[in-house]
Amino acid sequence: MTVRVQAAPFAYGAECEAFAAAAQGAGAVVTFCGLVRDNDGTLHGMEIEHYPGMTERALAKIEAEARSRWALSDALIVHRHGPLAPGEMIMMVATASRHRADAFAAAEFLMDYLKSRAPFWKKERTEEGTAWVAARDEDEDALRRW
Amino acid sequence: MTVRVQAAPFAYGAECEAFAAAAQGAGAVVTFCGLVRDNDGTLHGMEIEHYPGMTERALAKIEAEARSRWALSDALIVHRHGPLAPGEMIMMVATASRHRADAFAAAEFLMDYLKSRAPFWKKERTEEGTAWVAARDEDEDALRRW
Amino acid sequence: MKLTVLYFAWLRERIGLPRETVETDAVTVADLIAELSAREERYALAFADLKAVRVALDQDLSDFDAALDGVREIAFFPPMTGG
Amino acid sequence: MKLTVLYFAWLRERIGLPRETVETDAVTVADLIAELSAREERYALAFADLKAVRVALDQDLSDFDAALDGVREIAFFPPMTGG
Repeated sequence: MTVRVQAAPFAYGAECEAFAAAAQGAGAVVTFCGLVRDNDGTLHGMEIEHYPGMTERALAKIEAEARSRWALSDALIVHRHGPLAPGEMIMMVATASRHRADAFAAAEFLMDYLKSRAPFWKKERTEEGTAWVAARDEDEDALRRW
Repeated sequence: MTVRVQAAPFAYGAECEAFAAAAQGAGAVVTFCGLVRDNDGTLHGMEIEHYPGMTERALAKIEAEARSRWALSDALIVHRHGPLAPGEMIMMVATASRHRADAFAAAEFLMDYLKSRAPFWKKERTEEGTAWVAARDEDEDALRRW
Repeated sequence: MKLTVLYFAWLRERIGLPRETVETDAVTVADLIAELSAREERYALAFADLKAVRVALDQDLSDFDAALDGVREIAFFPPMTGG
Repeated sequence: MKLTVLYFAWLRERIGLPRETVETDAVTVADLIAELSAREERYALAFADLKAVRVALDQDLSDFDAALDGVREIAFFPPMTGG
């Protein structure tokens, strides 16, 4: 069970490989990775602000909640902050479980909570300047299914 | 959009990395990997039989169905056959989409159909001999949600 | 009509061969199963519980009522356990 | 009571600083917001639409009715957009 908040890029492939290798006996591994969309070339870059201290705390709580709801043998959350270029990876989650239904549900739960309950704020930079990304109603609605 | 059926092992990390790198602009990538569970050390190994020709055909159909239902920018299915040791990776799927809900739903759909509609049969080898794995009712039931 | 008949998993083991060519006038899959089952006990045993048998016609999943007209390859196997 | 007050994202930009120490007798989060808003227009502007503001007390999400008793760090920020 690992939570990492970092400015540095992470190696998605190496993370997936190491996570799956450590998950022997689990049967099912789900990994998710979120990338900076370039919005057809209009996005020049992104800056992610966060709340050091609370971020780690919030992610650890979300992860503990996932572990209490599903039989997970392992879980991983990696989230970056600072400047990011289009196409770069923002974050990833990984879950391992005996059965795929649990691994999928837990990964979706982690993502839904991460989106709306972890203190990160995205600011986009385009030709017209910079703008804070607005929270989407769908993301708040997504929490209600859990 | 790729479907591969092979006896050789695949490199999960490298596959995830390449898939995510090619998915720039997608925003969300989901990868799933199924491993041979060792069942607390009682499983000595597994043999996966398949129906060459029909397997590729069935997987391509399942993948095309997923693409028709969700806005996927890419999808990948890799499935092994032949002898496998405990802890080895059996198969993987990957999906890329603009939004995470589509990527997750499509990956789960691919898995559900792969389990019960692609011509693979697992035979387990334990101390007591070999036995064909029975299809699980839950796996058949899982198809009904789509 | 000449048909290539394939068997997989425990159906292959019970019948004792992975494939054979069958000369038949069977109209449906069910007719062919009856014909094979009448031929030898190992077929009758393999097809004893049809709830545990699936069929594909020319590599597409089908059912026991399906007509064999125009079919070249038929396969029998247990419920699939991939993934 | 001495409180460390943190601001993030556009609240930080609108107020013009990331953190400050505030000496206050506010009983609830709402009281503190009223006090800050009365102080200067930049605060009043930042807190004009409270539907767009979230609050955390000692790094746990909370709400405007919550009491400040025993709290050392309070943070104001817009709805989160992680992931």
